[in-house]
Amino acid sequence: MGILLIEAVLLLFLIAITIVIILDKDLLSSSIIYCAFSFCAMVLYIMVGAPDVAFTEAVIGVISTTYFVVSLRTTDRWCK
Amino acid sequence: MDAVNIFLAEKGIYMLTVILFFLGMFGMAVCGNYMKKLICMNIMQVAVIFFFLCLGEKDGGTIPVAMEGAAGADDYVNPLPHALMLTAIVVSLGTSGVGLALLMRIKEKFGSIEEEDIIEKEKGEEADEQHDYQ
Amino acid sequence: MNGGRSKRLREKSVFKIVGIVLLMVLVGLMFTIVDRLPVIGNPDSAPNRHVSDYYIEEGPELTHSPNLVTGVLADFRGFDTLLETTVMFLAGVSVAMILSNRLKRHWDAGIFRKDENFGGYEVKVIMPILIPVIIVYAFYVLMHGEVSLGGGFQAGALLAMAFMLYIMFADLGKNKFRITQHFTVCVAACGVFIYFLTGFLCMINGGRFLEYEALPFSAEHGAELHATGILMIETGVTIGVMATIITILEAVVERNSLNGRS
Amino acid sequence: MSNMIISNLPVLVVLLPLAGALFCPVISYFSRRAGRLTVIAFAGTSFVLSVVQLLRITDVGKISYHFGGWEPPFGIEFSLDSLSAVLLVLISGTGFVSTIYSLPFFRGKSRFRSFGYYSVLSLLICGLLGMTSTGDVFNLYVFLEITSLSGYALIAMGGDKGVLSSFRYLMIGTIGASFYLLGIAFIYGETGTLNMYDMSGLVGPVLSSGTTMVAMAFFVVGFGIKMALFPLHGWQPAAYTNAHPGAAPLIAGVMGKVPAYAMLRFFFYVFNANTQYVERFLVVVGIMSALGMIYGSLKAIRQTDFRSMLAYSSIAQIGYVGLGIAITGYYGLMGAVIHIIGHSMMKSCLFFCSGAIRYRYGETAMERFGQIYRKMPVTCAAIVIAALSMVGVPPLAGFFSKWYLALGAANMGEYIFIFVLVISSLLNAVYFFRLFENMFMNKNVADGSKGIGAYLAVKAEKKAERDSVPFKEMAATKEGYKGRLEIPPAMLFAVIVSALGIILAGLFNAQLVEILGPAIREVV
Amino acid sequence: MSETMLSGLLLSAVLIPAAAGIIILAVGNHVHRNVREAVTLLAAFAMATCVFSLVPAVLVGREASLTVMEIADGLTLSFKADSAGMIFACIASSLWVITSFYSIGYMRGHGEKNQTGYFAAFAGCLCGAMGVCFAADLLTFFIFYEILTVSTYPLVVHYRDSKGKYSGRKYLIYTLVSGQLFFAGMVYVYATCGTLAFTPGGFVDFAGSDKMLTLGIFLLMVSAGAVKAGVMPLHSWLPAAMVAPTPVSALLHAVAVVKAGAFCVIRLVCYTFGPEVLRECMGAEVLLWLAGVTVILSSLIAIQKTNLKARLAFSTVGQLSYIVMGVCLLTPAGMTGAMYHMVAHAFLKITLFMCAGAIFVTAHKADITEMRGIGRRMPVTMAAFTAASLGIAGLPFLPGFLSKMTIMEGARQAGQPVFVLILVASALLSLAYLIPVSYIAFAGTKVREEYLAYGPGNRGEASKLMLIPLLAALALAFVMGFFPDFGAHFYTFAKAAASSVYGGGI
Repeated sequence: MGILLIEAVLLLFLIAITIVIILDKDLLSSSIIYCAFSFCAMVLYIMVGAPDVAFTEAVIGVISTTYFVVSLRTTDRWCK
Repeated sequence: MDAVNIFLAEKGIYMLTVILFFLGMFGMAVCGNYMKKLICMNIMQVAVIFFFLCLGEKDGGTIPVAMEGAAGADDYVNPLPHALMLTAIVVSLGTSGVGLALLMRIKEKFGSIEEEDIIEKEKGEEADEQHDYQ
Repeated sequence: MNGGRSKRLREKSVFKIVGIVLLMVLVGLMFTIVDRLPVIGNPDSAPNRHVSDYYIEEGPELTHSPNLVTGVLADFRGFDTLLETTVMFLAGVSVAMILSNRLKRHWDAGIFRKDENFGGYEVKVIMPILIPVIIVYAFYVLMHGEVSLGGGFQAGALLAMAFMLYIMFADLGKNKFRITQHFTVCVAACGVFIYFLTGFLCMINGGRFLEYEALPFSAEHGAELHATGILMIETGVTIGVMATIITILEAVVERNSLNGRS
Repeated sequence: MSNMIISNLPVLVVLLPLAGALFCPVISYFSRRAGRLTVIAFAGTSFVLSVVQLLRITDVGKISYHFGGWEPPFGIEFSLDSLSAVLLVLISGTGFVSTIYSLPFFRGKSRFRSFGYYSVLSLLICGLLGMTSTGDVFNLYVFLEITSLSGYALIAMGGDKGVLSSFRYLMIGTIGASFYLLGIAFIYGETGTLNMYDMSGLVGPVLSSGTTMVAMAFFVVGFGIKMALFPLHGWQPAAYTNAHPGAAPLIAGVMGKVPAYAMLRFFFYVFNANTQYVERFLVVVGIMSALGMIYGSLKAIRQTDFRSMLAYSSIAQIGYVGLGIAITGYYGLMGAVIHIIGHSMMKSCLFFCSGAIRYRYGETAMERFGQIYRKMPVTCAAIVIAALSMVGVPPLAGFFSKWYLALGAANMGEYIFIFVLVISSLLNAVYFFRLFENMFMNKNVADGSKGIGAYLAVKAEKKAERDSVPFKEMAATKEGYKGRLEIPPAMLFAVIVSALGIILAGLFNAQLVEILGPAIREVV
Repeated sequence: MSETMLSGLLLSAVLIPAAAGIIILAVGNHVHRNVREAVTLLAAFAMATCVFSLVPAVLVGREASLTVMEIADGLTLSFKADSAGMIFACIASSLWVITSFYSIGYMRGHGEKNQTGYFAAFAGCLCGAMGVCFAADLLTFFIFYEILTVSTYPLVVHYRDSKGKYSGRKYLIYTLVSGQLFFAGMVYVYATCGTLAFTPGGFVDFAGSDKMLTLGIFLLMVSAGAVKAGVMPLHSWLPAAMVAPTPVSALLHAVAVVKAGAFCVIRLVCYTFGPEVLRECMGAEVLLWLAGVTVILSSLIAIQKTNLKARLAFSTVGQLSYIVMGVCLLTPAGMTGAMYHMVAHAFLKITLFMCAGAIFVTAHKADITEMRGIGRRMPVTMAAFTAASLGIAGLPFLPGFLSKMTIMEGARQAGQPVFVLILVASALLSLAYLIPVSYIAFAGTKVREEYLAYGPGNRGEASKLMLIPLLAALALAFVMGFFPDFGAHFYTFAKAAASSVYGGGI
């Protein structure tokens, strides 16, 4: 079993995504990456054996990303 | 490699979740942009939710839907954390919705959502105008 | 200006370093604590032993819902879900209130059409197919809450997404159906009220709040009532969640168009 | 019908405001005033029912209400003893009074804007009532979320500065809630149950393990943020200052206290406080509150704005409650609870008066409070009573909580706490008597044309012309306040009731101690 | 009289001024001036009758006691009319009647602003004073002590100008800080001794703890009394409070506030800590020497003061320390002398202050140097001033003489001859700072031109409303001089109190 545990890999990926979001300058790309984060968290929940929570996380992840993107039109897109 | 796997399987997952949680909190504290603080807040809440779910996990337990084959308590994963975490996810959506609404009002009033600009504008503010309240 | 900027940058970098060091210390501390937690997945750890056995063994018979999570969610801890739907309703009302301190102009989907060429051929054909499927799927998820995966929140969110797609892509010109935020908040209030009503009916009929045996409908045996109770709750949650998400979207989008940037 | 109400009292008290909040949007579709009146009616009924419940608890002792008919460890349970019953009466009373108090702020407002405030306020009352009466740990988290969210919304309604302070409160508040959730996760990992009573049985053997320690630490931080205990109070001054004037009394008076009550319930009713493991955390809470008492009072002395002075004094006063929790004796706990009750009345009375002054004169800077007592005698009398009670002048409520705290500290031999109590009440005296000087001796009389009432009148007049409907004359006009009473009757009612509450809580606190006695003696 | 009658009188004595204060505050501005004044006078007379009707019962030894309500866990708001309390109550109630008449005249004559607040605060002060006299335990005592402090503040800052504000702040700093120290000490006493009820001879026994702790707690608590009684290091708020109108100074220095401070020292020394405990822990010694120093120093300072009211203020600081000295001698005679000196000083000092007020209102003179030959214009006032100042100095046939003699007797009993010397020296010093005033008024050679016009024919006397109370107080003082037991049997009460504390023996 050469590879690491699935959950560990996904968690490492999540940590990587968080670091990218923190360092990213473009807010639109941060929002899109956040959608990827949410998707990845959904897969993690399925691995842990929680399909209900995964379903909700998928749906709610999409909706909160829509909010972020839509509200970007008012707030400025580039951050310092 | 399996020694690492065993360690990971038992405690490693917790450690990585803790890293994710504090990274989210660190992101909230450090990022100057308010929008990014909101995103990091959501990440932090996802980390808490995942930590809760790990508590209820059982080796060899299937998803908590009662099937004919499995009958005993050891065959299913503990359903309680899942029920609780549904609530936590919905709460996190509500909070980020309200946060975004506040963000839009801040952008209109202060012209930017960067921490430094807002602090400068806030200091420049003379006595707060009395009646802009709802 | 550059001096000020570099000073601020120096401040920020110092601040960042201190933050990272603090992060390291905290994470290290937490590692020692997390060691003492029960090993992930061992069946006889405290949480897996005490209360969850009851849920797993008696759960399906008592609540007549094979999906244990919905059983716990809607029946054993039904009050939590009522409060959670109230949180959603509260979020909807507060977003509507916070973004409402401007004169109202009803927005239209134009803000999307003007920017990108949305009117593409594919969109016109695919959307009418896709939206009804989502709505049917949403009702499936709602009805099957107890049997397989699904439940109120997921169904509500799916309906809200179907509504979003409809608003974005469908041609609104034809029908003049205006949805104001006040209306969607009232729909959300009705959704949560359905949930509250279910509990209240049980109370009036002599049982405790949300005790489904005491529902005033006739049924052969108790478990039947549980199923109806859970279904009523799920519909309440669905309506509440759907309406709230639409309210928040409307408020956020409407604010955009009022900024004159659309 | 009546035995249905009696048997389901705990639920009705908590959920009636929720029902009010749900009816308000629908009813206000038809008529603006009807929407507001439903919320007031429901809050009033909830207050009456909570009084009935208190009477029932004084003779029954404890009530436990199982939701959905499930036994406690499996279902959710409301466990009420005399301690929570008294707090329920206090919260529903203050809530009911503040719903009435906010009526004048919404004269002539659009249908949409007025119902929103009222349903959020009603949900805040429901959240606070739920937090006090719940016996389930996760249920407490959801009620905490309802309280915080409605707090964010009500602070955001207090104008543009309110929006900024609400956003900062949202950030720190969510961190606090996540810490509390992590605390629940750790405790659930150790004991496996979510019911407080059941958990107190299971947590005994596990008390020494590292995880329970961390859980306690997270509870302290989580509740510390929510109740603005000293080092974690960053969000509080701006939030209380810029909150909506109608909701500020409820937010400043009660919203800061209920998490303190929850912390008290956790440390004394779940983890028994006499073991040395819990002792460590209580010492930390004691140090935090002692420093907070000094820091809060010193900062309050430097403020010029009336509301921010009151906000900083709230940091000091919540320190009193933390001190009571840290003293842990019978009198220490009794002092903490009596101070929760006394201080929430004092603080809401002061914020009622500050809102009234703002309504009539639009003034918040204390220098410009000169000679207002000539035109607003009742409000200034209420300010004097509340301020004297905060300083700790005997016959009023503030003195007796200080008396019990000092007595508890003396019994426990912690004389440093008595010293801190004395210093803090002297610092209180400094800024409150400076307020009296400003009010009674300054010459610059505030002019009546800048008040919120005048502002509303102008807007209502413009709106009336736009809709060409005859403009109904309001007491507050452009030139100043013309009403027969000094402030609108709804506000005057709130000011008088809270001032009377302070006096009665002072004189009859022995009876209050008798009612609270059994609940507190149980854990000491 | 039946028991319920007594407790009814007791309760009404405390509630009447409070009710009057509230009525005046609520109704004062909307009703005619005379009606408001009538309320004050009515309340004053009613309270006086209540207090004086208690006298016969307490004389016989039946102490009327009353528990109003349970105020804190295990503690009650309870009143008890014992002999020490009766003395202070009778002084306060009788002088309130006199001062009310006087202040009506003063206020009308001087055309003061916000009089409603003045009369309401006045009534509040009296309610505090009554509560302090009749309190049966330390907690009730502290409650009314703080009420007295808070309701005196509006009187001190009556003129609401910057001078008034600063003297108000100084007053508050002294009284509130010492009040909180008293509170801390009281908590410690209750925590260790379990009860707070006053018992003659004292109930405090910190078993086992060393002397220094008892001394510390005693000094902590007695500071509250010492501040109000103006013992030297803590006295400076008293001259600063001279900014207030004269009837307020009269009230401050003769009727309520300062006497409450002295009474607090009496309650602490004789009824809480008790002579034995204090003798052992040297607490009374410290206070004794402080009082002695105060007596001498304040008289010296008084001589330099040219402002009449400042001079009288420092004379009060000195006279009050007589009382503190008498009590701290820890001998029956000392205590009796101290008690009676309270009476003597009250009546004489209030006459002096009324004269000063009359001079200020009619002749608009505050400084002694401008009063050369004022006797020609206001002979009656100045005659009263001279008589009262002789009384203060201890002239025989005036109450001052009897109380000084008893305190000297007490000093001899306590074996402290140095205090006899101090008393004699202070008597001479008080002559030194009071007689020059009357000398200037009458026998002064360079009469100021404005008084030349006045002669035996036409006089510019003060208004009747001020003169009559002034003469009434002086008459009472003279009568007290001849018959110490006139009216409210002050001397018998003093002896009864001393015997109850020291177990018999004068």
